[in-house]
Amino acid sequence: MVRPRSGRIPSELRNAGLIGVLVILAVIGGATKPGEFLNLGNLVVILTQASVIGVVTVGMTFVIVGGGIDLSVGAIVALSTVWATTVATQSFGVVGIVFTALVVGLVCGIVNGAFIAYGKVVAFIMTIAMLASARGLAIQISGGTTQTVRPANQALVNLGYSDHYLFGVVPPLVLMFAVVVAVGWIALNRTTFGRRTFAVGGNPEAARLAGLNVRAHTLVLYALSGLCCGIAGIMLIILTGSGTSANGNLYELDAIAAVIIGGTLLSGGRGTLVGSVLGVLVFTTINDIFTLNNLSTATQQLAKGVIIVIAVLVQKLLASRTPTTPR
Amino acid sequence: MVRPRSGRIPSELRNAGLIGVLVILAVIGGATKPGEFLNLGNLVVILTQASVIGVVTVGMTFVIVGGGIDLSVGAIVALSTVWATTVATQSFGVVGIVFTALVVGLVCGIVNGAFIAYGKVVAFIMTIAMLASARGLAIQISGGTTQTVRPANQALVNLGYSDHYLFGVVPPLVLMFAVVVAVGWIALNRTTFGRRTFAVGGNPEAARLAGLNVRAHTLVLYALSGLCCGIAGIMLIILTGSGTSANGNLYELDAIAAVIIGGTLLSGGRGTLVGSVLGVLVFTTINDIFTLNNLSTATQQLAKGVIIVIAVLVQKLLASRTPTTPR
Amino acid sequence: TSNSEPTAASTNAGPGVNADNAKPGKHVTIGFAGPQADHGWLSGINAQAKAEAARYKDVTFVVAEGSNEASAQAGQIQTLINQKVDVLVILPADGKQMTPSGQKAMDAGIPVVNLDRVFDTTSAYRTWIGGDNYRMGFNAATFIGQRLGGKGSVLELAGIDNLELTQQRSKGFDDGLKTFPGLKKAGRAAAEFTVQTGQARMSELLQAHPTFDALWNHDDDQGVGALQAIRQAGRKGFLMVGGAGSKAAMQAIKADDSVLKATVLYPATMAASAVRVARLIAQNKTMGDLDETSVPSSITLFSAVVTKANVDRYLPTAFD
Amino acid sequence: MDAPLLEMRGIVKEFPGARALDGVDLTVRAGAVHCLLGQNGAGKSTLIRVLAGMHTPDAGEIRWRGEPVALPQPTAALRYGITTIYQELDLVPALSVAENIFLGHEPSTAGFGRRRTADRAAAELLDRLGHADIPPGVEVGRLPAAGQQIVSMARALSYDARLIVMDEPSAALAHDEVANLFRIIRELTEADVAVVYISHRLAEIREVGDEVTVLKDGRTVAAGRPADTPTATLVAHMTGGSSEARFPARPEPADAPEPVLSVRDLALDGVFRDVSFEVRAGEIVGLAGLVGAGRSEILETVYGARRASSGTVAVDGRAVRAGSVRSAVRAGVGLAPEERKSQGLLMLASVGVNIGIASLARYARLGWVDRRRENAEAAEQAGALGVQPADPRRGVATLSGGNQQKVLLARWLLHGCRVLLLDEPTRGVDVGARAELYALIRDLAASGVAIVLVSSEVPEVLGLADRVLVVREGRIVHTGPAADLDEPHVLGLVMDGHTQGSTR
Ligand SMILES: Nc1ncnc2c1ncn2[C@@H]1O[C@H](COP(=O)(O)OP(=O)(O)OP(=O)(O)O)[C@@H](O)[C@H]1O
Ligand SMILES: Nc1ncnc2c1ncn2[C@@H]1O[C@H](COP(=O)(O)OP(=O)(O)OP(=O)(O)O)[C@@H](O)[C@H]1O
Ligand SMILES: [Mg+2]
Ligand SMILES: [Mg+2]
Repeated sequence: MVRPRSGRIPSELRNAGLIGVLVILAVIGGATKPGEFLNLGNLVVILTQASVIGVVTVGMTFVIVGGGIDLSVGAIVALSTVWATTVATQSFGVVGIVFTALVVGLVCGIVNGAFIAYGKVVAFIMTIAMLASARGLAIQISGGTTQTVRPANQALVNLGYSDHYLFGVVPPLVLMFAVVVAVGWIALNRTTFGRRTFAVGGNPEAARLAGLNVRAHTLVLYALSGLCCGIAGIMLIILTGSGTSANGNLYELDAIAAVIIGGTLLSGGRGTLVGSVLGVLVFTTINDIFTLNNLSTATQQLAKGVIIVIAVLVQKLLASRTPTTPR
Repeated sequence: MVRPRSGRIPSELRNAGLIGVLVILAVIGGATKPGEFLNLGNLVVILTQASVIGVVTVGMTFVIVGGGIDLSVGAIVALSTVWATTVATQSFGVVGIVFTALVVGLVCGIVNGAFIAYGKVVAFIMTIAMLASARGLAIQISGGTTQTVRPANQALVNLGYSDHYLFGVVPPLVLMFAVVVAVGWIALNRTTFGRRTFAVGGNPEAARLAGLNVRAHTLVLYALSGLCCGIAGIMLIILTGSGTSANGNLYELDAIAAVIIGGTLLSGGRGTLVGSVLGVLVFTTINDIFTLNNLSTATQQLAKGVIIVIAVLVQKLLASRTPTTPR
Repeated sequence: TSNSEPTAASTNAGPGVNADNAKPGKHVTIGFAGPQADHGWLSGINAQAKAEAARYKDVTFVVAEGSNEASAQAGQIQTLINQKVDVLVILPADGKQMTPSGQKAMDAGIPVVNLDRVFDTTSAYRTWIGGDNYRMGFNAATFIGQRLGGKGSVLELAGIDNLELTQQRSKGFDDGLKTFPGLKKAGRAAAEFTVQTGQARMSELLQAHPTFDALWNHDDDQGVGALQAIRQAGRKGFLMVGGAGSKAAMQAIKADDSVLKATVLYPATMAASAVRVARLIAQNKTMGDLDETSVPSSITLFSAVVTKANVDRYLPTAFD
Repeated sequence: MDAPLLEMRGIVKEFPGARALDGVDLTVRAGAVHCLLGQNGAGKSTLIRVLAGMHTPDAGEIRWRGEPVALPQPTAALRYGITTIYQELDLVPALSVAENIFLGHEPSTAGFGRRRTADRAAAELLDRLGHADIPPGVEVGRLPAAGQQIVSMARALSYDARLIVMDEPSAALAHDEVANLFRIIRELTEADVAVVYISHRLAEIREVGDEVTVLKDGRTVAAGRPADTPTATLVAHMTGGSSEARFPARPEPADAPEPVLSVRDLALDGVFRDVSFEVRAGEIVGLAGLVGAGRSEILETVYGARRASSGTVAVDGRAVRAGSVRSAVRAGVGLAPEERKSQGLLMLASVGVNIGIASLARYARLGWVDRRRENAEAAEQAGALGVQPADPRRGVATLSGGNQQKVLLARWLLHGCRVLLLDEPTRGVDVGARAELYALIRDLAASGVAIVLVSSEVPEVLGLADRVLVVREGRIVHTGPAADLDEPHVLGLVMDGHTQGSTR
C-alpha cells in the first residue's frame, strides 16, 4: 500500500525551484541588457560578488542547520580584514595577513560557540554581542580609517586582477569560493559531522540521548562559521586591497536570507548547502541586473523586495508541495 | 503521580534577573557620573530614548511570541515618517500626519501578514523583502531628502519640548510609550486573543485542532507590529520634527534583541512583555552611561558587547539555575 | 520660542580683542556631539575636533559620539544640554532631523555651532560652519568638463542615496554638467561610503559601460574600492575625480600612477575650525582678520579641486 | 431504531506515497463504546483525523445522525460535538492547564478571558477525572507526561460532546489510571455520549467495548461485538495470521554470572532515592510501578541523562561517569526513552538516519559515511522489527505512531549494547509486533545483553522479566523473581503507595 520513493525529504525539488528562478532572472537580464549581461565578463563580476558573501553563507548554513544563528559574521569579517592589514601584521608579509585573518575569525567563532554551548547564552544575544564588540575592536584598531595593503604585499591584491585569472577566465576568488562550497558540501552530506549537525539541529535532546556530544558539536559549528568569516576577510582584502571596520556591513542579514531562501529551516534540522549557494547567486544577480540598468537606489530597493517575494512564490510553484507531516 | 515539576525559569524570575541587571547598571552609572546620571533630567532622557524603539518592541513581542519574526519594522517606521511628512499629507494638518503614519504602518503590516499567513512565505524572507521595498518607497517619495514639519504643524513637534511635559516632568512621548505597553500587556495577558497567541506560536497544530483560525491570527499579529511601527513613526516625527528614509535604521535587530533578552523564545510560544520592555531599558541605559562618560564609538561598541553577555549571565544567576528538564 | 542672538555673543566685545584670540581667556566647556566614527572622513572630524580642543588650556571638551540614529543622537544632545556646557558643537547625522535638538539647546541659552549638516531654522543655531555639497558636485563637473574639453560621457559613483548630502552633491554635479552641452552622464550607481560597496558597484558600472571618459566618485573611502575594481578590470583611458580628500587619494594624485587625477575637497578641518569658533563665541570674542564685533552666523568652506599641481598644499590637512 | 450517530462510508485518504485509508466503513451508535483495532499503520489515527476535520478525505461520505456532512476543518467537527484525544499530546506548554483545556472556547466577556471561571471549571473537570491534584493555574509544560495526558482528556470533556474519540489514551497511563479512564467512559455512555476507543491492548477492548471495527491496510476487514468475537479471531483479522502476543519461555537462570550493570544507592533529589540493583548478562529486570513512581527517571539517571545527586553506576565493574550519556554509551549502555517524539526521534530526518544516528562510527571511515551501508543496515533492522513501510529513505514523520516506536528500538538493536534500558518499549505497538518484540528482547538477553524494562503493563513485566523490582514513590519496595509474583500481588505492592502518592 505504501509506494516507496516519495514521502521523503525533497530538498532537491526546492533547489530545482531556485534554479528556475535563476534562469528567469538570467532571461530578464539578457532581455534588458543583451550586450552587457550575457557575457563572460559579467558572469565573472556576478560570481566574484557572490564569492565573499557566499563563503560566509556556507558557514551560516552549518550554524542554522545545527539549530543556531550567527549575527556576528559581518563584524567578524570586518575585524579580520582590519587586524590582517595593520602595519604590524603586514610586516609579516602575505602569510602574516592570511594567517591573522583566519585566526581572528576562528577565535571569534570559538568565543561565540563557547558562550552559547557551555555558557548557555542564547545564540541570538551572544552573536549580537559579538557583533558589537568585534566592530568596536575593529574601529579601535583601525582608528576608523581604511588600511590599505602595502606595496610589499601587493602580490595578494594582484590575485584580484584579470591578468591573474586562471586560464585567463577563472578569478582566484571564485575558485576559493568553489573550494569552500565543495568542502562544505562534503562535510555536510557525506561525513558523520554533517549527520550529527542535522541531528543536533533537529532535536538536541534526542541527539544527546543518542550519545552525541551536543555542546562540543555546537561549539565547532560556530568556530566553523568564524573560520569562514576569516576566509571571507582574506577575499575582501584581495578584492579591495584594504581593510576597514566598515566591511561586511549587514552580511548577517544577507547570509541568513540566502540560507533561508535556499530552503533551510530557520529552526534547524533541515537544509541544503546547494540551496544556500543558489540563494546567494539569486541576490547577487538581482543587484547586477539593477546596476546594469542603472536603476536608482529607490527603484532597486523597491524592486528587490517585490522580486524576492515573487521568487519565493515561483520557487514554491516549481518545487511542488512537500508531504504535510501530521504532528 | 502527576503533580507539576520544577522546570524552566519562570518568567517572573527572569524579569527579576533583568531588574537586577538594571539596578547594577544604575549603580555603575551613579558611580561614574553621580551628578549627571542620578537626576530627573537624565531619567527623562533614558525614557525618551526607550520610547520609540520600545513601542516597536511591543509589536515585535507579539509577533515573536506568535512564532514569527518581523525584520521590516525599521523600514516601516522610516516609510511612515516619510509619508506622513510629505507636502500633501502635511496640508491636512497634524491629524493628517498622525492618521497617515498609522495607516501606512498598518497596511505594511497587513501585507506582511497576508503573504506569510496565506501565501505561506517564510516570515524571515517576507519581512526582509518588505524591509527593502519599504525603504525603497521611502527614498522614492522623499527623493532621499529629509522632509521637515511645516510651521503650520509645529504643534506636533512642540510636544517634544520640555515646556510641554505633563506636570512639567513627563514627556508626552514617554506617556505614549507607557500607554502602548499597558494596552499591549492587557492584550497579551488578559484577552483571549493574547492567550491564543501563545498557542499559535507554541503549538500551531494544537491551535488548529482547537479550532483557532491560525492564519487570520498570524495576519493580525503582523498588522499589530505594523501599527506599532506607525506609532513609533509619529514619535520620531515629534522627536526630530522631520521624516526621512534613513529613520529606524537597524531597529529590527535592536527590537528583536530586546525581546530575546527579555526572555521570549525566538521560536515562539513563550515570553513576557514586561521582559521586552526591561530589555529595551537595559540597552538604552547602557547607551546613556556611555554618552555620559564620553566614550568613543570604538569603546562603546566594544563595551556594549561585553556588557550584554555579562548582563545575560548575571540575569541567569539572579534567576537561579534551572533543573534540566527531560524534554 | 524663537529667540534672538544668544546673550553669550550679543554684548559688544569691542575692538582690539581680535589680536589675542589664542591667549587663554575665560574657561569654557565645549560640548561636541559627533557622529559614529566608523568612516574615514567622520573619524577625521572627531580627531580634528579633539586635537584642536586639546590646544587650549582654557577649554574643557565634552564629547558625545557613537550614533547616527536620530533618536539616539537627540538623546546625546539632550544629555549635553543637561550638563549645562557653555557652547555646543553639533555635527548631526542629518541636519533637519536635529533641528529640534538644536532649538532646545538655544532655548536653554547654550549657543550652538552647527557643523556641516545644516539645521532647518536659523533660530536653532548661533553659527553654521561647513562644506558645500552642491558646489562640490558642481566643481567636480566643471573640472571634468574643462579636462575633457567640454565633451564626453561621464559616470557618477554616488554615496548613500538616502542622505541629503548625496542628493545635493548629485544635483550640483548635474547642474555643473549642464554647463557643458557636450557632456552627458552615461550612468550612476550609489555605493554606501564603504570600500566594499565602492568595489562592488564600480565593477558593475565598468561592466555596464565598456567605454566612458570620466568618473566622479563622491567619496575617497569608497574610492579605494572603486580604484581596485578599475585595476581588476584592467581599465584605463578615462579620468577619475574623487571627493572629500583622503590622504590615500591625495597621495595617489601626487604619484599620478592611476586614473585618479583629482579630488574635490570636503575638508575635515572644519571640525577644528568649529571648535575654535565655539570657543570664541563662548568667550565672547570675535574672529581675527574680520572687522566684526561678533562671530559671523554662517561660514561656508570652499570645495577646492585638489590636483597634482596643488596637492602639496592640501596633503597635510588630509584625513587618513 | 433511528439512524446511528455517525456513519462513515468508503473513506479514502491518499498521502504522497501512501494510501492511508482505502475505503473504510465505520458506524457508531449513540451511547456506545466503539473500539477501533488494527496493526501499526492500519490507518486508525488517519481515520480519526478525518473525523476531526484535520484531513479532508479524497473519497467517501460521512453521515451525522443520518445527515450527510462535510468536515472541512476542525471547527466543523467541534460544532457537531465531535472531540478528540490525540495519540500525540497536543497541548501548549506555555499556557496554564485551564487555558489549555478551554483553548478555542475560553469563557470570556468582550474578548477578555474570565480566568476565575475557567480555573473553577477546569478544577471540576480534573476532579471528575480523579485528579484534583493538578492545579488549573500551573503551566502545562511543567507536568510530566502522565499529567499532560489527563489534561488532554479534560480538554475533550470540556466541550459538550456527543462523540469523543480516544486514540490510544491508555498508552501513557498506568493500571490505576486506566481503571479511572474506564469509569469516565461509563459515565459518558450513560449520558448517551458515544466513544470511539483505539488501543492495542485487547484486554481493554474486552472490558469497555460494546462494538469493534478492525482495520487492516486502510480497509475495514471486520466489525462486530467484542463479547461474541474470540480474541484469536480478532487478532487473525488484524494480523491476517499470527496469534496474540505470547511471552517467550524463560531460560533456566544460569548459575549467577558476574553482574553487567550494578547500580548502588542511586538518588535524584525529589524524584527517587536509595535505588540499588544489579543486572546480570542475559537477565531481564522489570521495573513495575505507577506512572510518576520515578521509573523513567531511574533509567534516565542510570543512562547519565540526569545527574544523580548521589550513588554510582558501573558496567562490567567499571564506573560510569555520572551525568554523562556519552560515557554510558561508551560503556555499552543504550536507552529507548519513554517520549519518542521529544526524546527519541529526529522528526525531520529519514528513517535510516534515525536508526543509524547512534552507530555512525560503525559504517563511517575517517568520518566518511558509507551511505549504502547506512541504508542497508537500517533497512535490515527496520525489516527485522517489521517497520511499515521499511524504506529507510522515508521521512520518519510520516510513519504511524507504533512504527515510530519500532524505529527507536531499531536504533539500539543496530548499535548493539551490553546493557539495554527500555522505557515502555511496547507503547503503541500492535499485537503482532509485540510478539516479535518480546521474542526479540528475549533473544537479545540470550545473546548476553543485560536488559532493564520499564512498563506500565504489569502482565508484560511479569511475562517478560526474569526479576521484578517494584518502584513506589521513588523507592524500590520489592525485589524478586517474576515467577514468584502474580498480577494482583504486584498491583497490591504498586498501589499501596498510591494513597500517599499525592503527598510526595
Ligand atoms: N503525512 C503522511 N504522509 C505520508 N504517509 C502518511 C502520513 N500520515 C500517515 N501516513 C501513513 O498512513 C498509514 C496509516 O497511519 P496511521 O497513523 O493512521 O496508522 P495507525 O493505525 O494510527 O497506526 P498506530 O497504531 O501505530 O498509531 C501509515 O502507513 C503511515 O505511514
Ligand atoms: N524533569 C523533571 N524534573 C523534576 N521532576 C520530574 C521531572 N520529570 C518527572 N518528574 C517527576 O518524577 C516523577 C516520575 O516521573 P515519570 O512520570 O517519568 O515516572 P515513571 O515511573 O517513569 O512513570 P511512567 O514511566 O509510567 O510515565 C513524577 O512525579 C514527576 O513529577
Ligand atoms: Mg495511530
Ligand atoms: Mg516514565
